[in-house]
Amino acid sequence: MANSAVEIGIAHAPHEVPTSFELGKLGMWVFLAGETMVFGGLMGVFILVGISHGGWGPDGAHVNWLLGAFNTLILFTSSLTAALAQGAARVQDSPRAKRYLSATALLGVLFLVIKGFEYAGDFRDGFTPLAALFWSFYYVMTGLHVLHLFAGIVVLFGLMFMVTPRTPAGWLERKLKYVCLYWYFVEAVWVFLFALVYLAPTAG
Amino acid sequence: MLKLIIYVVGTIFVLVEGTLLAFVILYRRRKGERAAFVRGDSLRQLSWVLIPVVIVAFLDVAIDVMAKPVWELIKEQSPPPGLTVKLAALQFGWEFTYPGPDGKFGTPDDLVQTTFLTVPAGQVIRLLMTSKDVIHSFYVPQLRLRQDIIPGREIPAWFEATQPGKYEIACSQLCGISHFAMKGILRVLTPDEYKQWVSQHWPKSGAGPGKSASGARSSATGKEG
Amino acid sequence: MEQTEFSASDSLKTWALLVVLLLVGALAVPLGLPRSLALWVIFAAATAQAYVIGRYYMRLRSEDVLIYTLALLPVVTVIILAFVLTPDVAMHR
Amino acid sequence: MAETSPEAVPSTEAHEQMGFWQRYLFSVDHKVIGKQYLFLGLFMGFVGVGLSFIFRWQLAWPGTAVPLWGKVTAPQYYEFVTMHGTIMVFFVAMPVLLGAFGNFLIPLMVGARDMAFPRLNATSFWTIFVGSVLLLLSFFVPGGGSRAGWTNYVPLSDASKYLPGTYWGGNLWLIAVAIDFASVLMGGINFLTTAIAMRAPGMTIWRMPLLVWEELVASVLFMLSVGPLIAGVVMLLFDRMVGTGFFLPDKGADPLLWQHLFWFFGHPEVYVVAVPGLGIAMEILPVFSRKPIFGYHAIVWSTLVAGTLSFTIWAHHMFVSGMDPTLAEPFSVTTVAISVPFAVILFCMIATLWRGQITLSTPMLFALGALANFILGGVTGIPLGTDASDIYLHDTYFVIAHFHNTLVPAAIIAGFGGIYYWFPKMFGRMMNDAWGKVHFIFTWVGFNMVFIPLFLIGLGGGQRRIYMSSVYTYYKPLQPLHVIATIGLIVIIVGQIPFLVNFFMSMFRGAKAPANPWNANTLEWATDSPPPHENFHAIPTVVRGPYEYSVPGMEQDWAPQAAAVESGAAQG
Repeated sequence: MANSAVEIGIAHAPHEVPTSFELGKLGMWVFLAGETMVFGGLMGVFILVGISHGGWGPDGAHVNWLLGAFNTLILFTSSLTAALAQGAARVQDSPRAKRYLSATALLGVLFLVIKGFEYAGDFRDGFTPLAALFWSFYYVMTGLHVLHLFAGIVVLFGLMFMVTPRTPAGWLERKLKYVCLYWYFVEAVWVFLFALVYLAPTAG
Repeated sequence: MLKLIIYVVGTIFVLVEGTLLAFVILYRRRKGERAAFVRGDSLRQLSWVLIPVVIVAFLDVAIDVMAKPVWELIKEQSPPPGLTVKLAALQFGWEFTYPGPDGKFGTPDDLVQTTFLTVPAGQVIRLLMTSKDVIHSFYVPQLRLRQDIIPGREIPAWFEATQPGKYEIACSQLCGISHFAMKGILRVLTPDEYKQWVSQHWPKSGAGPGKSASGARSSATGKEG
Repeated sequence: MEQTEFSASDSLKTWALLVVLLLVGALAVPLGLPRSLALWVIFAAATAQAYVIGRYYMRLRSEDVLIYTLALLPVVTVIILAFVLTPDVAMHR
Repeated sequence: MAETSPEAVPSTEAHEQMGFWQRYLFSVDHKVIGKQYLFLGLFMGFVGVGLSFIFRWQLAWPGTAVPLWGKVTAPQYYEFVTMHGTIMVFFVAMPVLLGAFGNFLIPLMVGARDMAFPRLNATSFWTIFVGSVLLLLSFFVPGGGSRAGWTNYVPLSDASKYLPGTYWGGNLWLIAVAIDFASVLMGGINFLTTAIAMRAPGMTIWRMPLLVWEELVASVLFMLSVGPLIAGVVMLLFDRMVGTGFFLPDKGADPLLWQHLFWFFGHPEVYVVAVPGLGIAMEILPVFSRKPIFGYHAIVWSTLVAGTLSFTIWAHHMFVSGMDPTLAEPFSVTTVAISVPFAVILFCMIATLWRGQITLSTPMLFALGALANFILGGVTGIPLGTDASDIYLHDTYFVIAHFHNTLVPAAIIAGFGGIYYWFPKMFGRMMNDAWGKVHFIFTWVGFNMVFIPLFLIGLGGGQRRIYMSSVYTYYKPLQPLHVIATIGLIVIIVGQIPFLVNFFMSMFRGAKAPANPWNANTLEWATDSPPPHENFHAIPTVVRGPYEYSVPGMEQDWAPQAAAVESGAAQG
């Protein structure tokens, strides 16, 4: 999404029209609105089908919520480092921003590794996507989330690769504004997924 | 009911298209004339649009109000049936299960008929419809009755045929390659013929299936819809 | 757009808040609360977490109305969708 | 325009230095991408119409050999019906109305140099291109393409056992459609961002041309409606390829869920197509009536209301589907209620003609034809949206005729109008007006010859998707109507020959177009035809609304939106 039109957009000033929106940020919000509908629709369906089956019963009780909780903690921490990276980029401290960013990306990788072990454990215990409707949902929902996280990690690494000492000031700050927005969104999605597929089926 | 709606919307249609055509003809470009400068943003000018809109809205409401009892009659209520038949749709055919003289399903005197649904005229027939594979739809054009049949649900429907005769049953939800050939026959018999039919299929018992039911409704509406 | 700067200590505070909320939600499981109460706690905690993320990390607290609309419109739509589907999908059995 | 900063001067030179590939194939210029979309849409359109020719022939003369094709088997019939619907809605209407006109016109109309994210824009086109290729490919995979209907109802579409042999056809259908959705979502991001944040100075939202408004509403509707269906498509793909049972009733799932997800998207989708089509007509009508559009604000607000309402009416596609019948009544009310905002829009469009100075040029004819048929499509929606009468009319040709009368005027007829109207801007040359009128007469007369008989067939109870109508005796009296309809289709197809010749001849041989051939106001006419690489020599300043025609006291009967400095280029 990086492009020269960002600069062109700024070149329009002075404006009679209040268009102080940063294009990247605005575009990202539109994108996230669409994404919300995808995840929201999936979660809504999950809830409704769950109700129609009278809860998920024993199928859902095997999910490893402790690992899930630990993964939530990892994502929270990754967002913290992302926020710190944004702070560093704002004061034009690219090296520090890069360090924080790599922490964010590595925490993302850690999340995926733990998720991988979790999937392997589920498979070992016979909980494949075909085991029950709950597990079908479980894999589709978390799988979709994993894909999003993976995309985020790729973008973060790409961003770190692109920042060189010659990068113009403010470039990283602008990019981070919407890349981090995406990261936080993926995190917010996870919060609901965690509640829906980990906590709710095991509670009570 | 349907006719009424068609008349109402038909009138709207003719009026609107007529206006459109009249405007196109009336206001063809003439040399040296200028078009009127009408923005149509003031309420006064907009009222030329809003008044027809209000009329349309009123007719809409009227149609809905009139449609409500019809819908309720067909889909939400079920008059006491003279005969209940279980219907199973499958790729590509129909299976009708009669409860037999005892009026209960799942007993040995149940009768399964394929393709042919035989019913007495002038009685309310209740169908309990299930599907064995994909979505089908029970459609009898002459009765104006249509109801989709969803696998995993038992869907009720009812009808009352007043005229004896043979009617076609069609599937009206795409259900596979031979969807078009998924034809059944609805045989509506006069009460006497029907008695004969019953005694052929259940020779032992005197009573027809569901004979004890609370009797046929006198048919005021005639057909559905 | 940002009238307020978001400092490192703010980030840390947000993180701590999130962790506390995570504990609140997750503890509903081992504590063995009654199921309906546990569900309330879990989803209240999740909503609160999403709110904190949105408000502080995604900077919604200093955003324009338009961004708010963009963020809330899909949420509202999904909720409406779920509610309208409830009688048919969830209740028919 | 003295305040325009120097770095905003268009870099035409840089553009000239690009190679052919960069300039025409992998271009990030919104104008080139718009044309790419147009060509893709036209090509897919001809594929779709060709398919319809084959199955319409089968409908009119069942069992006889179709010219240029041969006999149609039942699997082929269902394959073609499915593909016709899919192609026409997802790969013709959306690429042409959103992709082509949206891409080409939004930046020009709001006075921007390009889309907000040009590379995303190019990605969007190449994504839908891949989707189209995959969909066409599905004709050639073993077993052929999907036969489950364009609505792809489960469980028919869910497992190969119900439709033997279409394993890959069904999978490719799902993948192609998902790719198409992703592409349109990317386009929507661009549309919204560009129109919100990149407007020229003075271009307030109440000065935006209506087409921009309509494209925006369409993008928002799409963005908000497609998500759950994307989730559904992923779930269905899992069902087919992994073996899960999200939609399989024998695994405890509910097949109605797919219908809900599909139509929750499907109905807003209808407006995603219809609303920009009307927007094109709204651009053309004032220009050729030399009058301001009637009730600009009323139209915008009605569109917004209709867009909002469109999320509350989807279950009218499902009245007889076996869903909870109590659900039908509120949906019936909302459905019929949506006719109110649309009535406002259509009456405003008609009122625009009132006391105008109408020139019946080709674009105007197409706009009027679209308007006339859209009204027919609108009023026939009322019996379908009323739950009681829908019991009878559902899944008959009445439905077919109804939605063709809404989508074809919007996507095809208004789309053709748009092509004739903006062709000078796109290619810098004029199209032949006389042949355009011939094209219009054939298209419009043919179209009505197809679909007015279909209304009657539907009223007679004739079902859709019947491969061999001779199976049913009740169908016999309806059969001649099918013959008329098929002849109508042949008229349409014959009528496209002058269009194609005209289109390609004019592209190279047509008279050079002036910057503003129609004496129109909106910003795209304030720059050269075709526009330079970054659209404007200097970003114009907008001083008035888009439809100020025949302003009293002005010498000329049009008043361009751009300030006088730019109008130097606009001497028509």
